Amino acid sequence: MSKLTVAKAITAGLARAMEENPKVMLLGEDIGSLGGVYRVTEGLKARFGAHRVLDTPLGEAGIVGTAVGLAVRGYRPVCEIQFDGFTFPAFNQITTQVAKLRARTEGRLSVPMTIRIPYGGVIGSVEHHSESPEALFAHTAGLRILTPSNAQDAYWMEQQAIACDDPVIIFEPKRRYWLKGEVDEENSPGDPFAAAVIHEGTDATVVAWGPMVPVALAAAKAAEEDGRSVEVIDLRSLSPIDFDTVTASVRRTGRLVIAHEAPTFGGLGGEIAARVTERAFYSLEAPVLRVGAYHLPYPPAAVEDHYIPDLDRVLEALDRSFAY
Amino acid sequence: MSKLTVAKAITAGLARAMEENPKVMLLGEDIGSLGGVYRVTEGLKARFGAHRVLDTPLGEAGIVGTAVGLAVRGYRPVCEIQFDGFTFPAFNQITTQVAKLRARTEGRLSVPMTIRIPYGGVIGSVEHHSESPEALFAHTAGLRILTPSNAQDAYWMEQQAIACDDPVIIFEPKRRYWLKGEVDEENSPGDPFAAAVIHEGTDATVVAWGPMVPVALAAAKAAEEDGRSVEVIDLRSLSPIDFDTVTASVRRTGRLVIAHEAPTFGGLGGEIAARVTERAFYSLEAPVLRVGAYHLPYPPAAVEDHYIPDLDRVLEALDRSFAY
Amino acid sequence: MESRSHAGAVPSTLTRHQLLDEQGVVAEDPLLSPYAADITVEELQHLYRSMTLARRVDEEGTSLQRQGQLVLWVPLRGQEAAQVGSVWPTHPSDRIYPSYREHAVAFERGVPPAELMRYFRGLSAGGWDPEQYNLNPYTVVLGSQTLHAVGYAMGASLDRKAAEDSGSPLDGDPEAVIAYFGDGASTEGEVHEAMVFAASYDAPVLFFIQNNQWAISVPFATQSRVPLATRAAGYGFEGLRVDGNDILGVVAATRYALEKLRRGEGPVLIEAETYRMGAHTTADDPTKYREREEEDQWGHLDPIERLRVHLRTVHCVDQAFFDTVAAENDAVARQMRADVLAMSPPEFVDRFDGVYAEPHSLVAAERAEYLDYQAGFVAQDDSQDSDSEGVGA
Amino acid sequence: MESRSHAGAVPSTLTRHQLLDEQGVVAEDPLLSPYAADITVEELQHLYRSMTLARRVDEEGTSLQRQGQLVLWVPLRGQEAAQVGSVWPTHPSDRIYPSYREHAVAFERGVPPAELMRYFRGLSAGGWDPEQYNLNPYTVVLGSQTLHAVGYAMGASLDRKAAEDSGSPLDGDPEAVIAYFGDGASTEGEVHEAMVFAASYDAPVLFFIQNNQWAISVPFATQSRVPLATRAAGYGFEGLRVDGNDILGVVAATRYALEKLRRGEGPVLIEAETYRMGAHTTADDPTKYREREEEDQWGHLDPIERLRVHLRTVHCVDQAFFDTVAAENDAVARQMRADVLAMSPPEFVDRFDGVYAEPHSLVAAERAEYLDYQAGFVAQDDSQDSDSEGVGA
Ligand SMILES: Cc1ncc(C[n+]2csc(CCOP(=O)(O)OP(=O)(O)O)c2C)c(N)n1
Ligand SMILES: Cc1ncc(C[n+]2csc(CCOP(=O)(O)OP(=O)(O)O)c2C)c(N)n1
Ligand SMILES: [Mg+2]
Ligand SMILES: [Mg+2]
Repeated sequence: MSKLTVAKAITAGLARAMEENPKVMLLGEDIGSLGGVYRVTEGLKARFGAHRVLDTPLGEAGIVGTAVGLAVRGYRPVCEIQFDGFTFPAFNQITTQVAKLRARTEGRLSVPMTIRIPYGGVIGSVEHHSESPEALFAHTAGLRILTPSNAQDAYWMEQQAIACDDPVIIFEPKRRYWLKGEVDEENSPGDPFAAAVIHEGTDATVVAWGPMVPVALAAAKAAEEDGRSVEVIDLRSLSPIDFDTVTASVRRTGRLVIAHEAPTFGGLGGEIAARVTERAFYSLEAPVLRVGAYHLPYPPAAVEDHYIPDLDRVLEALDRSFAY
Repeated sequence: MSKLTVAKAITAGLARAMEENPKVMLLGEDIGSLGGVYRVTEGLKARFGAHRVLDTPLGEAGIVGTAVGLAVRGYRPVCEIQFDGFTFPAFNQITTQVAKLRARTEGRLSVPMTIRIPYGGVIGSVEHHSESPEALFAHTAGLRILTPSNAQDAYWMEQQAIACDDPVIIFEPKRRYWLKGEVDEENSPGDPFAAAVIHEGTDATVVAWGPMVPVALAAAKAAEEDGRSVEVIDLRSLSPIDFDTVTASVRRTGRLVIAHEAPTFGGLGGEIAARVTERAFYSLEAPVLRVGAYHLPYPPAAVEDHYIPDLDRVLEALDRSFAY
Repeated sequence: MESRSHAGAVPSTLTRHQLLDEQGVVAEDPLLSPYAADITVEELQHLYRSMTLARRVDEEGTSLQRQGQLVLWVPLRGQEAAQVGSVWPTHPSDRIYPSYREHAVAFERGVPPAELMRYFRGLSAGGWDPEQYNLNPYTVVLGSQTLHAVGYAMGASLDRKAAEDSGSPLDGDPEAVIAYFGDGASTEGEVHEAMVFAASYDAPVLFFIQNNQWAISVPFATQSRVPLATRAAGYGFEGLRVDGNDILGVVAATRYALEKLRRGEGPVLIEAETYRMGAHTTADDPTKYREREEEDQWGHLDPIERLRVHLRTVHCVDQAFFDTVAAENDAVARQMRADVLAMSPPEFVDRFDGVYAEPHSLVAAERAEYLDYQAGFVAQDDSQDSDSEGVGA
Repeated sequence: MESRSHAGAVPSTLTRHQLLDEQGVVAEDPLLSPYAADITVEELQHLYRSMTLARRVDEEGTSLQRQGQLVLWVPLRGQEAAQVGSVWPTHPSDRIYPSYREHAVAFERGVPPAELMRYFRGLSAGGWDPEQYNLNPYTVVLGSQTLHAVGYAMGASLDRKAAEDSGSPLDGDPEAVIAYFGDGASTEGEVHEAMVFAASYDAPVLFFIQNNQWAISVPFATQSRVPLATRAAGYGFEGLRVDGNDILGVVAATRYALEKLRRGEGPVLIEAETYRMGAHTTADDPTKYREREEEDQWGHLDPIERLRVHLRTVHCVDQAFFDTVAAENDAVARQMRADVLAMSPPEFVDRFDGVYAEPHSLVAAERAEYLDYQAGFVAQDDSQDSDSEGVGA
């Protein structure tokens, strides 16, 4: 057991995966000598060598596309996309190649690769550095998507993603990189594709993931002061989504609020709302409510707090839910 | 009034837009001498000249990216992406540039451009020629998305999209290109961003768009024979979505089935289900049900009919809805 | 905006290599001649056999498609020398990344013609076993496979280096990788990134461009002002321009490139200038965009005819050989046709197994739903004899 | 897998042009000298003023960021000659597409320093009015702006042609467009497509690469084996390699290129070899990836110092001039600082108006929701004096 920040837990997870399997290698812009713009890969090039930590030329399609070839060759490449907003030059490779190569070959070729994408906002940066594009990948079959919210998950999910024979995208909650937590290096938290009830409650359920999980927890605590018992689920996996856990909770509480940083319209909240409503229709006391960003491009830093849902917006949604 | 196929209605719509505004120009692969692989732009190069109908080099980012510059320069470029599955090399331009340039400049630069994407399946083709990626664009603010289901809309939407000062993606239902219908060249059908109730009913609502509209209509007719009165809404605009029309219908019918060709998971059906459930919660007799493709890459032609929802799957969903 | 004459163009200074000229006569080429010097007449006969077989199967493909037995066919006529000549010098251990028109490449790697047809009959998006033939499936998104080829080649280098470092160097020639693509695909952004990465990592990859002058209806002049081989220098590696209808020239250029790759000197680009003599696909109508004269002109440059004349006149191969080959090819084509017609459609339910390697809750749930739904139909059919049996079939 | 020495590399044969050498002495260059011959001492003084102003504001930017007054600052130190020298020869009617480090370009186009700072203070994603200065906003997604520049240039050609065809040709020089980008961005796929399209349509666009040797921590050697100007020939247009710390060389190369563009001869590429003397951004720490020696070495090649020596020794400009300029620059920087500190944050609600040009039902609904929600807080604050006032502020 050690206390690590989310960032350092990822570093440790990557290091362990590289230690245990010589085929694991990292590719990305500035991940080597610099250790990544967030220092998440710090020390790994020195430790594992330049042939396993590649400071690549600048080209996201190049990073992801060569990783496809490396994966087919027997490597376990881990790509870093420097920021969420720079994923799109690789979108074709991810959507038409990474996701589809296995199905194209009827299972004969696997693409065991990992794509790490630091995501989300409220970091006071400039355009393209604060986005939450997870819904744009979840819709595509062939991919898996994980997003840790704490150091323990961060440490293990990297390793689980790398060990997985399918391509996995890990959306890393960059504004939580400095959040500290206990990491148990002995016992893995189990199935990474299962959601976790991280706070039990009886009156309503809040589903969140990645950077929004601490906000959801804070909302549950604040609601408690008002005498409301709110259950919080950390979704952890965005593709597939563990609908069983969410549905079971909502069957008990009768109310669901989903909070994410991505714009509400077309976001994953819609998928969750639709499926849970279908599966728990007779248990719902109120419609599933979603709290997300507005249908606007991510705004300049000075006003980003108005854009990304905060504690108050989650509480307000809970109030609306209770009002039904 | 003339009777035209959807494809020829698009040709006529483009021709009229080009006639009325010398700044309208077309860019795409094979759209000139060949007239496009579906002959949708047939004759336009001969009629308007090679400087207004550009047979471009092969590069979707190039087509869309140069169109951004042309649009800022005062042109009204209309880009053709040859098939749905080849949109992704342009994804970065569409998502980070086309959609955001106006917001980036606080409204100082507009990007009045149109992107035509023939989409959808059941055409017996090979990989990447049959996809329905509309949800991947709807989530991004700054874009508008239209999809005609008939010749009349096809004729007018092209012109309305071109006239619009915002970037508009038109998803053209390629398997309906040969569907004939009346086109009224005098009277525009009005707001392209409004949904249309195309078949009235009282017991349930079916929402569909593009190529699925005829399927939804057939379902309504089949249901009628079973004594069920089903209202059919052609959504027409996928961004924004006309939730008022859908909600009003569902408030009357109490039941909603959404049918689309795209995979259900992460598709636009989720957004519609979530929002309509929120707005018509007390009117719903059953959960909103979605009928879409499976969470699989588009399969080979021999089995595509199992993948894309057909009449029977819509009817089965209606049955399930009525069973609540 | 036509794009033909460019006042400011900087012309390319690249040599166009050729060994077997239009009359079937061997010419001298300082760079390439040594690489074709040892080709035996038996080998030439093999190359002839491969080229004609590909053409014969190609014809059968078009015919099958016309008869509604294929969803699409992509003719390769005219490109037999470029394809056979570039793949023949490879080792089985070399990995090949085709685009979608490289049927002759696939056959030369051992893929049975009928197996390839699974793709064009709409039964499979892959077709053959990539590991068995060391041949990636066709990639339709233009240029995307070039990056995979570079990554695979990087992996091959890494493997070799790891083996050396561990004191047990690998036996045999270092592996090479070929990435095939067309003149049209060459302008896609991903191809650029492939070249950048390959140059940066000295990846043993041969970028083999079949410049068949057309990208559907887009003429080469729209794509580039200069031969595509010129581009290689911009990345700091070698580019060769070769007559792609000259089987000897293509073999020699490929051998030259493969040697270089195997020496660890990084990527090479070959542009084989050839011509797509047929339609882009069976859905295409080339009369819409190109002149008969052009087709005729290239018709005189037919790669097979050239080799035939060479075999006859220089090596005195007699008619019996050509007749035998034609008969053999006919037999292969007939067998292929029979095999294709006998193919049974795949089961849709199997699609649920191909997409993920590991268990997946959503796919499992949808699979169960699908089976339930199908079972519902069977039940209904049984009881009501309804006409919905054909659903999705 | 380091990527430095390449056995198979084909070296570039491009000349590196230089007019003003490291000692401030003017050398002869057959191609470029004529393009700098008529530059007056007053013009040189103007260039000096622009370069030093940019550097002074740059320093103020770093200082403001350190004090928490900017969310980020992107230093340009070292690149003043490349930037000023390339933009100074443009006409106001030429459209400029910068990347994100071209502050000197922006100032030279007339953008007041404080207006540029709106971007770095996190108040705006654009900053200035693109139409007023004929200067596109900064583009952060590497290379994306190159395509916009090409499209804009195509539009300029089309306009000119349309005017000619209609019998009323446009007055004045044909417009030119400059697309700025870096050595790092050059490897992105979109830049390739930009070059392909530009070559195909003879777009009057100058691809101006500031090769400052680094892309954050990625050294140029990882990006390319050869100078980037070498690439142009692969597209059939001209590429010039110029000492980017030599203001005369940059001016001359740019003039040469602009003339060519205006003659309708299509794109030109200039690679200006320079050095990012500071950090990539204020969030960066270059000591992690580069040696002090390298920085010192380039320190001796400082573009401003070189021009200063030239002005002093060749043109006998006296110290008073330099002192005056320094004082003026200080005043501008002070004013800029004051203006920045006085800026009020934007209203979030205005964001709802910027995204679409025409009415949009969802944005209208969300705008109303947002206002309602805010109103709810105000009401709550009034009645309960709660501490949630700061929400989202
Ligand atoms: C990214 C992408 N865009 C468009 C297409 C549609 N398309 C298929 S083949 C083709 C022409 C390709 O030409 P070329 O690369 O020269 O190869 P050839 O067909 O001549 O062998 C086009 C445009 C595609 N497959 N992928
Ligand atoms: C598509 C994309 N990928 C990654 C980044 C992150 N990034 C910002 S600047 C930079 C380095 C760019 O180097 P270069 O083009 O040489 O310009 P310079 O910063 O040296 O001026 C990187 C990788 C980005 N902005 N866009
Ligand atoms: Mg071609
Ligand atoms: Mg740089």
